[in-house]
Amino acid sequence: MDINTTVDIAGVTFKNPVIAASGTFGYGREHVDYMDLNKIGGISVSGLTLEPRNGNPPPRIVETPSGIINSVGLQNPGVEYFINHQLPWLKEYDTRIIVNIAGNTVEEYCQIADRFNGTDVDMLELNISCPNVKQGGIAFGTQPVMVEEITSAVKRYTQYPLVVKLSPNVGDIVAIARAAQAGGADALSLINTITAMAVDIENKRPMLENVIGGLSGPAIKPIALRMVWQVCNSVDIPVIGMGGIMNGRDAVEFMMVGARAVAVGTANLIHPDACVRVLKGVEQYMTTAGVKDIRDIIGIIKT
Amino acid sequence: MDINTTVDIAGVTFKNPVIAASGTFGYGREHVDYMDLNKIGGISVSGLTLEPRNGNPPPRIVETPSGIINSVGLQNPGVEYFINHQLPWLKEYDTRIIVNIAGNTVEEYCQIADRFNGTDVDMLELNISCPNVKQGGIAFGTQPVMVEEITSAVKRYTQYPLVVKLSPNVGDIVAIARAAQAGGADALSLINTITAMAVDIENKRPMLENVIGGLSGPAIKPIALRMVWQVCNSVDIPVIGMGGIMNGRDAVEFMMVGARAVAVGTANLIHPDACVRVLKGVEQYMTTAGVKDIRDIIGIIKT
Amino acid sequence: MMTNTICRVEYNDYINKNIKKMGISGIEHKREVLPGQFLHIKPGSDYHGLLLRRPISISDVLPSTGIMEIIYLIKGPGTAELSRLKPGDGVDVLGPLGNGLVLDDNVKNLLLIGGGMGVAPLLYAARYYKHLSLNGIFGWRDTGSLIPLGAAKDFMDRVYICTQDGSTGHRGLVTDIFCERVEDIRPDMVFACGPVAMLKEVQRLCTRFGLDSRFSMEERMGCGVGSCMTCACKIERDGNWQYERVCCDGPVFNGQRVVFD
Amino acid sequence: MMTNTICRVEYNDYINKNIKKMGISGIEHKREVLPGQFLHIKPGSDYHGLLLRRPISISDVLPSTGIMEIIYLIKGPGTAELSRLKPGDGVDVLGPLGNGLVLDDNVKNLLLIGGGMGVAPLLYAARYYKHLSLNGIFGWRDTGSLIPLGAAKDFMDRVYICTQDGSTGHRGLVTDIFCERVEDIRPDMVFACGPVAMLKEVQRLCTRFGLDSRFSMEERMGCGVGSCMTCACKIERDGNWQYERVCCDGPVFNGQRVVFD
Ligand SMILES: Cc1cc2nc3c(=O)[nH]c(=O)nc-3n(C[C@H](O)[C@H](O)[C@H](O)COP(=O)(O)OP(=O)(O)OC[C@H]3O[C@@H](n4cnc5c(N)ncnc54)[C@H](O)[C@@H]3O)c2cc1C
Ligand SMILES: Cc1cc2nc3c(=O)[nH]c(=O)nc-3n(C[C@H](O)[C@H](O)[C@H](O)COP(=O)(O)OP(=O)(O)OC[C@H]3O[C@@H](n4cnc5c(N)ncnc54)[C@H](O)[C@@H]3O)c2cc1C
Ligand SMILES: Cc1cc2nc3c(=O)[nH]c(=O)nc-3n(C[C@H](O)[C@H](O)[C@H](O)COP(=O)(O)O)c2cc1C
Ligand SMILES: Cc1cc2nc3c(=O)[nH]c(=O)nc-3n(C[C@H](O)[C@H](O)[C@H](O)COP(=O)(O)O)c2cc1C
Ligand code: FES
Ligand code: FES
Repeated sequence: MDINTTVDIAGVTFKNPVIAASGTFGYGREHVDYMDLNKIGGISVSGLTLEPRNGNPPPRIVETPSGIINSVGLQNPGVEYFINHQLPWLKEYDTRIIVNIAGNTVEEYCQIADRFNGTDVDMLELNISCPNVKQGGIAFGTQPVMVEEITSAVKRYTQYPLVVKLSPNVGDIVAIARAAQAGGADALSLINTITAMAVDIENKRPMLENVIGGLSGPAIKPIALRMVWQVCNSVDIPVIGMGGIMNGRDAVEFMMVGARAVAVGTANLIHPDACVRVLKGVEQYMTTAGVKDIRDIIGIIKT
Repeated sequence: MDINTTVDIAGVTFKNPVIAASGTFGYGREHVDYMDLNKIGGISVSGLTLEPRNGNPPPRIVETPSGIINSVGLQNPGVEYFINHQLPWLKEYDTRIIVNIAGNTVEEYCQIADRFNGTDVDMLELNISCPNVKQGGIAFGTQPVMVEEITSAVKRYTQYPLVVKLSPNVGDIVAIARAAQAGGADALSLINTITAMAVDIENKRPMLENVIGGLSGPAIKPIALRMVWQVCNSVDIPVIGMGGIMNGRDAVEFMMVGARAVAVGTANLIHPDACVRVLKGVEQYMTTAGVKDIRDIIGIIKT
Repeated sequence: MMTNTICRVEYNDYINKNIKKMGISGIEHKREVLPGQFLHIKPGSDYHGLLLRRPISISDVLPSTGIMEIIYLIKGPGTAELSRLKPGDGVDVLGPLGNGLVLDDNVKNLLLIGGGMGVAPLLYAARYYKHLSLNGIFGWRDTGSLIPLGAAKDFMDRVYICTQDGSTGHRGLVTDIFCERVEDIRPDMVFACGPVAMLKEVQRLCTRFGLDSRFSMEERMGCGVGSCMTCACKIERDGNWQYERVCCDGPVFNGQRVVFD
Repeated sequence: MMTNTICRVEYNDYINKNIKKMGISGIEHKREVLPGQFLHIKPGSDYHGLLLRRPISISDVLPSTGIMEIIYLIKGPGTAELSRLKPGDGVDVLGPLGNGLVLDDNVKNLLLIGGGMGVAPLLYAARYYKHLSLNGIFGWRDTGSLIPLGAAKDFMDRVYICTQDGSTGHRGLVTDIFCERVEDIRPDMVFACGPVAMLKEVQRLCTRFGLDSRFSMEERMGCGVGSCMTCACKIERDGNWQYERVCCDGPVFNGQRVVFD
């Protein structure tokens, strides 16, 4: 059977809906020994900040039932280094490049966005789960007004379609999604990790040196599916769904509740070729279920 | 080694800190073939409403990685039936009885609270995760103002110490906890289930007839631990911690981050004697680690 | 105090493509095991991602050894885990659970109607009620999903077999045979288990023929002992309906009282 | 393209109370395996609650068969799962991963210092660098946590063994022996692996004795291939420190550059 897996997000065509999630795929290079980067729809690169960042002290990762908590703290070489040393290499591949950016202030986000103009990437993804230094450390992503403000500010500075990545650590994800849409977001991606903690009872200490971190993996999939479903039912812009996707079936679940594409995160830490495995699973599902066009299953769940 | 496991919560002494969580232990009766109810610290009975409730259509439960989602929807025989037919039986046992109540309006909560005066239970637990009919279905537990209002209203109507059970479906659990304390709560319990969804890709339907339900079990433990830790560091009233406790080690984790007692929920669905298993695990930990008094480990984690 | 024993797998063999029969020994039970009762079996250890027990009907209790048999379809991860167990392995079993089939003394002629995996509990019903006039109508989608009747066959006077594709027995549905044979068999009680569509039709036919019936129902379960309220089944009481618990109010309900939406 | 092969367990036997040695065949590798490299092994299947792979050092590569050996402590659920594997079972292995120990030609005299499970990778270092003047100082808490040296013993000129309780070999720490013997041995390179407290002291002593060193570091890991940034280790560069990745920048680092807080 001939199947079509292309999807369009804010005018950008993805050859298939499988994207590597930010922070779990580095800048692509580490995975080339294990898979062909040309095969997947896109890569959301590891979160970038204006200046290089050291990140948090180790241990930075701990396993929990069907999940992991990480507290990397955005260790990255900074935008400038990325553009000069990593982007040229990545651009050799035929896959969409989404740059995931984070800042401490609205101005920083705008500066980073501006720096990417003319660099020939495909999309900009705003990671708004970071604490806002000016607002006393409240994450940008938890207040609708701040979400709208930062979205519209960055939108003015970028030539690329803007994806806003939503934090799940909120009471009303729909309000946040609507705020991003009102601010001019071209697409949304969700969910980022859920704030969590693990305890080492032998040493009477937190497992992570940073005390808290972000939970990801299959454990959070049911929460992610619920949020993606709620958001898809409330906004008109396309949604990239993620949270615990380990195989093709999981990806299909997200698309059935309305996601136009999916991102694979934690799975990359287990199988460096996880994105390709997920893609194969999706294609296999399509063949078995007789789905000719992937777009036919997007939001097919009626409730 | 002689060990002391008694803890005091708002003037009520529990012989040990292990409590059966509401909704997972019925009204106790179903578990007597498997364990001795006298052994555990307390029982929080299945959520009660003013009138009998049929609950949601089945399927009402689905398994997810290291978790379950339920959408029972508070099926219960109503307060009157409970007081006349179930409470007398339960009172024969030497364990603390916590009545878990839910209403559609503040008045309903107060009415139920009032009805329990003179019935000789030990504590009242307010389940504020229910949608508030008057406020257009927003759960009481998600807005600090509503939490304070309902707490202080019910507090005026009850003769018993009042435990407010917090919903985790909020952006800032500390704000909610403080609101409950401000409203006069004598103790807090958390977390209730996290709103979630599962999808049946074969039938292109949600797995649960009610579409969404509440996630519980080990999957949510890291989120629960984080919230309990945050709340314990922000209020002066005792906290009953829960979320994914399957064994003694899990219980110890919650106490180390500051919980004065713990509740065992989903585990009861797997082992009808789970509460006793958890208790034995806690005692075993104490003996091995040389902890003579359980109170010595409460909040011992310094960060 | 009932303890939730670790029992022993005696055998665990394929009896069809994706269907296995497992014999389990060491299951303690105070009361006699009734047809329709089930075992609530934990796949894997507590460390694993699979949490819930799986309810599987008792399909036989061997008179000499007391070994309990289950017949199960390998459907998802839970039953796949069960299928990996080997003789001698331990298995965490809760049960027998549930309200089984209890018949009044005036029931003399029992008709068993089973569809798909619903045939499994009927095999034990055949042994348990072998002293009655006993007939069976069993159907499956095709030969690949069929459950061999084994010893149960000998306990029944007549057995009618059908498959939807006609690959074994009659071509058609159990309810077709029920209609055709009800006059010959003249049962005074029908005990049925199978897919909802089948039970709905059996219910309609029982009403038409004026027959009393008991259905063994399925629903997704949590605890299996009655406390979590997840296994709801709509049952008619006094002209109204209410949700009852399949795990302990059932799984065997008065067939005429089950409300199918 | 490297594929992430399902390899085969050849043996998996206890070599001490809670310590097992596993031989694995079928691991593809293009480059020669270096001491300090590790295998990233997945316990259980994806359906289970355990997600992450477990990094375990290669403790030997058998010359005739190419079987890779690991020696592991049964510590938590992951290694407990590994300990259940039987000969013939499949196991999902990623690797060999990491930057191993590469020595300049001018290194003629190598001293291996290992503590606890840190001795494991040194056994393969002994085989790999057997053509050098090779000495070893190995220590454990007690006899119950000791790793038998096996073939590695034959590759070394002198081996000093100690335990903290004196139950086997000298009583004391490896660093005590290091101090006592450094004058006799006169190594021009130290390769050390073990607990942080030990490495910190080895580092101090190497500085004092003016010795060059390489340490094989441990840190909690995710991917093992360099993309998740979870395995951070503080390394000094140009008078400053930065976090480098144990999985691919290490696990073998210049010992004098590792920053211990
Ligand atoms: C009272 C009763 C008796 C049963 N007797 C038998 C029997 O004799 N033989 C047999 O093969 N099957 C029987 N079933 C169905 C059996 O329980 C399911 O097929 C099995 O639980 C599927 O588990 P799984 O992990 O392999 O599949 P999955 O579909 O992945 O299961 C996921 C979850 O759904 C639940 N579930 C899935 N299907 C059913 C179902 N039909 N009924 C209840 N829960 C379900 C599982 O318990 C599990 O929690 C019975 C069910 C009930 C309620
Ligand atoms: C490069 C490297 C080489 C290693 N070589 C060996 C070896 O040869 N023999 C051996 O016995 N052990 C070795 N370890 C340690 C080994 O990885 C852990 O003991 C093991 O992962 C514990 O898993 P668990 O599930 O049994 O225990 P748990 O403590 O329950 O593990 C929980 C989590 O913590 C991680 N973890 C726990 N301890 C460590 C640790 N010390 N280092 C890294 N991650 C850890 C696990 O990978 C897992 O993600 C090595 C570690 C590293 C980083
Ligand atoms: C180690 C790690 C690092 C991450 N770093 C980032 C990041 O830099 N920027 C970002 O937007 N999300 C980051 N995330 C979140 C993921 O992109 C993803 O949203 C989340 O993990 C949920 O998906 P999953 O369950 O498939 O992992 C990170 C996640 C992990 C596990
Ligand atoms: C089947 C089920 C029913 C529940 N019913 C109630 C309820 O009636 N009232 C309430 O406050 N919490 C209810 N809960 C929530 C639990 O009491 C507990 O807060 C939650 O499940 C988290 O703990 P756990 O992970 O140990 O299950 C229910 C949970 C489950 C699984
Ligand atoms: S399964 Fe819990 S009440 Fe029936
Ligand atoms: S473990 Fe992922 S970068 Fe090292």
